[in-house]
Amino acid sequence: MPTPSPARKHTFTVVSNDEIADGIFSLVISAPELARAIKPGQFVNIAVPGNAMSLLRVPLSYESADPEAGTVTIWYAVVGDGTRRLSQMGAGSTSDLLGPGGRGWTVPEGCGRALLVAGGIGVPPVLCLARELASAGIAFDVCLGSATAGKLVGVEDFKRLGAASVSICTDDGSEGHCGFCTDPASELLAQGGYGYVATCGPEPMMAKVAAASADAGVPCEASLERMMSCGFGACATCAVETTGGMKGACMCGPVFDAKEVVW
Amino acid sequence: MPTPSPARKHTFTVVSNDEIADGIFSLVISAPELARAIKPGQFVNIAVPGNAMSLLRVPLSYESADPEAGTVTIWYAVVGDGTRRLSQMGAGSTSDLLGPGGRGWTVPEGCGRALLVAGGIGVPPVLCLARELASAGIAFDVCLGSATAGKLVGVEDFKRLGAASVSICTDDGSEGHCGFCTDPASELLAQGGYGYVATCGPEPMMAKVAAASADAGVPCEASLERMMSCGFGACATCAVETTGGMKGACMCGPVFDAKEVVW
Amino acid sequence: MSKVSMAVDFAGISMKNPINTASGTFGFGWQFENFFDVSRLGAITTKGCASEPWPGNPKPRMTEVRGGMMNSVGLQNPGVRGLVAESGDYLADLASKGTAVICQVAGHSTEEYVAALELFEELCPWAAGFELNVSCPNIAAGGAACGSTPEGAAEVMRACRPITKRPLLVKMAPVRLPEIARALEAEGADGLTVINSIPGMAIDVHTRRSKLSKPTGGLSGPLLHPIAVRMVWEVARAVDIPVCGVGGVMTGEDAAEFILAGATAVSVGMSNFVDPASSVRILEELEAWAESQGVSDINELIGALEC
Amino acid sequence: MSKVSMAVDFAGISMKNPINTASGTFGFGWQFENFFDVSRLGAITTKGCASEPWPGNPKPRMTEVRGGMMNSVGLQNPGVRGLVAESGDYLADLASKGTAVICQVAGHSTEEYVAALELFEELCPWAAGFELNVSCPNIAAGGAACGSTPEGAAEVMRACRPITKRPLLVKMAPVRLPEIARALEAEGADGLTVINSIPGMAIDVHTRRSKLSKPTGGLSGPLLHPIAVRMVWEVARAVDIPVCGVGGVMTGEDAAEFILAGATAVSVGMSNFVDPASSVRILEELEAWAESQGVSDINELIGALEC
Ligand SMILES: Cc1cc2nc3c(=O)[nH]c(=O)nc-3n(C[C@H](O)[C@H](O)[C@H](O)COP(=O)(O)OP(=O)(O)OC[C@H]3O[C@@H](n4cnc5c(N)ncnc54)[C@H](O)[C@@H]3O)c2cc1C
Ligand SMILES: Cc1cc2nc3c(=O)[nH]c(=O)nc-3n(C[C@H](O)[C@H](O)[C@H](O)COP(=O)(O)OP(=O)(O)OC[C@H]3O[C@@H](n4cnc5c(N)ncnc54)[C@H](O)[C@@H]3O)c2cc1C
Ligand SMILES: Cc1cc2nc3c(=O)[nH]c(=O)nc-3n(C[C@H](O)[C@H](O)[C@H](O)COP(=O)(O)O)c2cc1C
Ligand SMILES: Cc1cc2nc3c(=O)[nH]c(=O)nc-3n(C[C@H](O)[C@H](O)[C@H](O)COP(=O)(O)O)c2cc1C
Ligand code: FES
Ligand code: FES
Repeated sequence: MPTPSPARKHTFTVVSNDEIADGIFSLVISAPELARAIKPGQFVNIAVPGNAMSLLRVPLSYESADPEAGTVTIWYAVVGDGTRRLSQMGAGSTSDLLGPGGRGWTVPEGCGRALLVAGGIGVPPVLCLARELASAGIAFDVCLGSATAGKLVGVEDFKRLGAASVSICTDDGSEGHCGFCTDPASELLAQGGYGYVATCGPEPMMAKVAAASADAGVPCEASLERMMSCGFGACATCAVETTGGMKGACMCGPVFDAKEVVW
Repeated sequence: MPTPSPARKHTFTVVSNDEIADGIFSLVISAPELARAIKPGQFVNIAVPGNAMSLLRVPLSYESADPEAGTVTIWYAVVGDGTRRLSQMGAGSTSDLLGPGGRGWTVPEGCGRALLVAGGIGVPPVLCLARELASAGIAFDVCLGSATAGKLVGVEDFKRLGAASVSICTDDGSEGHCGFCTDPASELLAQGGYGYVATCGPEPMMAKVAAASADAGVPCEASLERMMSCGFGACATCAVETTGGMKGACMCGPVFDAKEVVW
Repeated sequence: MSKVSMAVDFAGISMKNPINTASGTFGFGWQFENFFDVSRLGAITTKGCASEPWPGNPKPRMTEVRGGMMNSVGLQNPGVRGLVAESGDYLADLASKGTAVICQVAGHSTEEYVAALELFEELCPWAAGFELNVSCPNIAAGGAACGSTPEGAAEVMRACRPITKRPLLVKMAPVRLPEIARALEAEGADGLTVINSIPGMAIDVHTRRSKLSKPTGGLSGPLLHPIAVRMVWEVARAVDIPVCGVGGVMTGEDAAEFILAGATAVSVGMSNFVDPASSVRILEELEAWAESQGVSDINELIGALEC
Repeated sequence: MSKVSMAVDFAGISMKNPINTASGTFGFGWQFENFFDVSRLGAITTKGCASEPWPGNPKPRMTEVRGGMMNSVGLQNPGVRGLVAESGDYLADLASKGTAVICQVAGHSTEEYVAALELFEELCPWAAGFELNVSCPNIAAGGAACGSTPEGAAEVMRACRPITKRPLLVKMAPVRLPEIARALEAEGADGLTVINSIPGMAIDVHTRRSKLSKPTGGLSGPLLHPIAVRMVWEVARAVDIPVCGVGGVMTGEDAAEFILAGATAVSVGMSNFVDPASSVRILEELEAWAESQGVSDINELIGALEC
């Protein structure tokens, strides 16, 4: 039999759920087995109570896991009804999730230096990867993009992890450079010296990063989002068009080799 | 234009919501204008939050109103999802209702003595009427029926209001007579002396009371239940078959002249 | 005041805004006067009435289902004369305030539709138009409603068309929409109301009986909405006459979906029970949406779905 | 162990209990092995597969709606050979454990159904039966699915019937049910699966675009349930071949409604996404209900609606 998703059903308890930027929340849940199993780039699929008319789960990446404390931290933007209800779950409330799901980042052996490019709420899985790079002693630069200063997250965290540089861009110029983070990313790539690029954010942004990486001859991985119904390979609603045909984001992704993605 | 329902939309706050018998709750709500307007036998149609898949309101009679305190007391049995959710509304929670709706009891002028027959959760509107009779100085006897002792409500209240007699029947004999309260009711009616009978409960019970009243030549009113969609005359889902054709329970009832009802 | 002009011409009926009410969910209008000023609506559609009063079906006539409700009222109605006697003055007054009164016409057969429409035409000078209900799921005598085949629907329309010069609409069953719509257009229908309740069934698994007095009933509410939007879109593309969208409208966005799919007017049904003043709330939300779309006239948004 | 015998014979397929899974919502079965022991189910129905792989539709392929979801996957599938290569061993093993494996057959035309079924017949000896999906709302090339008229459905059945002696089922579109059911029975169908998703439409009113990459998609979930129960009841009364009920089954009571309405088997669809182990929970709830009804065999409850 082909390998099923590693996802299992875990009940969880909310430890904290705080707004860390405009409309962006940091959710800490207690789910010990999950905290031990999950790997950077993987995701969970959360049942959010409170609206009987809305039945499907909300898929979310994670920002960090603490196997000792048994907790997993998730950063999410409130964009619709599911994430709004999630933001209303207070400490102590419980529900269940399916996870860990999917294929995470695969940092090439001995990649030297890495470039991380994250836009908007694409930060969490990239920050999660930065943590792994830091502990593996791999140097990395970070390019962060956000619509506006108030929605920027992760800057201090990347610095604390020892990022060689953190370039910040906002669409409205309220912090860092005014413009898209694909510009500093392309510049850095042109300077050379990278062995790996990882990106997560809006699809046009990732497409540009993928193209710049390809131009620079550097392997690039991208974490993609799709509307998901099951999250474990049973429905085909999450398909990503790749050079090798349609592939499910929940099983073959969410992290894909950027060269394979038909952007 | 014909007279629309007197119902208005009132927001209310739960003052208390306590289980007073097995699966039967007493809900006290604060709704000052409603408390001043509502009359015995009328009902309210409550929006109960908590299940987006369940959209319609729950129609309920009331047990008493306190115009000074601005409160209305409702007794209800938990029988399904709506009443279950209602039982979970704690003190301080708020929602809205439409009320007062419908036509209540019409005690004939100078009726002398009255007989009140209530079964199961039919007690509240009858108790409400008893309060009115007591303050008008009209003597009354009460026959109460319940499936079992644990579900019996109102006994002490009727006594406190000065009921000349309170006969209790339970289907399982766990309190009072074993049997139906239609038996003592028929006996009392046969003894004579009544000018008015009021009944609320299961439809077969009310049909028997109506027949016994007709035999005794005593005017009888019955409070009927129907599945209601609007509660103010707009949908015709609440129709009651009467000798004068179909009549809406929410506008021409819930209290009907028992002679008019096609049982 | 909204900066967007909300007036529409629906099948020759001038509506000050696109909001209408679904027949059977709004009584004869006056039932709602204690909750809001009904004359704010573009139109109301009255409960289907036949030439003679109908008693409707036995109880229970309603049950809730997930995301909606199901009824088997069976078109209980006071007959056209009863409507006029009871509500005629109110409706005439409402019409004089600029809210179009659309009277729904009920029948079991072509002859009965003709008889009822003749009475309406004679007794209701204030009516802005008439809607033939050829699709009630609760009265079909041993089979489908007569509007469920192109031939059946066309036959009713052909017989009724000569009776009135006023706009004649047809309330459509949720079956074979494009075909039947084209047949009705060919027979001279001025507009189409899409859709009537979808027949459903709910069984009490403990008693093994239907939760209604009949095996099946008609479904209403949000559960219908995505189906109704699709059907409105199909009909609007199939014919040139205008469409009124009905089914599960609870918010201005729901109404906006119908408009984008091609509806000129939108009727509010079950929502009237959940919140009796919801039709004006929906109107306000629809106006706010139209404004947010940067148009000066709601007509610019009709059928403006990009695909 | 339940005191009620739960085994049913569905169209010649022996099922240890009536619970089946809806095609497209259960992958090829193995996806669920980490959540529960799939061999507890009476049957599973695999995703529709064609003779060659299909890529399906562009993204987005799914959107949530009130009380359900809508998809436009467009029958993405690995083709029969891909199914056999990837999942054949698993499915053979599942069949050997007594869970019937029903393989769904996809196609755009009669020729394609024939080609796919011939491959299935040859390559899948472990399959208990085949289900012809003549009703996918997402692949109809510029019109309705070929199963949406009696003639179209009958044509596919007529061409496929000679290919296999194993039970041949048809997944029906939610239109003209009794008529089409009779046509299929006449052509030798062994059983009918009622119903496939109902086509719907959801519009993003801000962008004025469909929420899917196509204008319409197929609806699933509780919103369908009362409609599907009614359709199963209509079909069960129209034909003598057995019916599998599908649509919005989330609980044992939902399944029980289908059984009472006349279904021999019941498929669980969207519920598998909400809770991947829900099909066994539903099975347990169905057993408990059957016990509460005081029968010794679930077959006593099939079609036991009183009306
Ligand atoms: C593998 C994966 C990982 C994700 N990780 C994160 C994360 O770490 N933090 C975070 O904030 N968000 C993340 N998302 C996106 C998140 O799932 C959606 O924002 C969320 O499901 C929206 O639900 P809602 O009910 O609040 O919004 P809805 O009302 O359902 O939709 C609001 C808007 O969001 C879009 N949307 C909804 N669901 C998705 C989805 N699955 N993918 C893309 N767009 C969607 C809709 O098209 C709509 O425009 C991730 C998505 C995937 C697939
Ligand atoms: C005018 C009126 C006054 C009422 N007064 C009271 C009261 O004072 N106290 C009280 O406990 N109940 C009263 N009821 C009944 C109460 O409305 C129902 O019990 C309640 O609506 C059930 O809702 P649910 O969602 O909990 O149950 P559901 O899950 O909807 O139904 C559970 C069971 O109750 C039955 N039921 C549901 N609604 C009604 C209804 N409107 N009438 C009759 N049967 C129904 C159903 O058929 C089903 O068998 C009254 C009903 C009416 C019409
Ligand atoms: C209680 C009730 C009675 C109805 N009576 C009629 C009717 O007389 N004529 C008609 O065409 N439709 C009738 N309908 C259907 C509605 O007009 C409308 O088509 C349907 O409810 C879908 O709209 P909604 O989801 O907004 O309610 C009735 C619906 C309900 C709920
Ligand atoms: C994502 C998805 C994919 C589906 N794919 C198929 C399919 O390949 N073949 C088919 O006959 N039905 C397909 N369906 C329809 C289901 O089998 C089922 O008929 C429908 O979802 C109604 O059942 P439910 O409400 O229990 O989900 C699909 C449904 C969903 C949600
Ligand atoms: S979300 Fe179901 S297959 Fe990926
Ligand atoms: S409940 Fe609507 S008319 Fe009585």
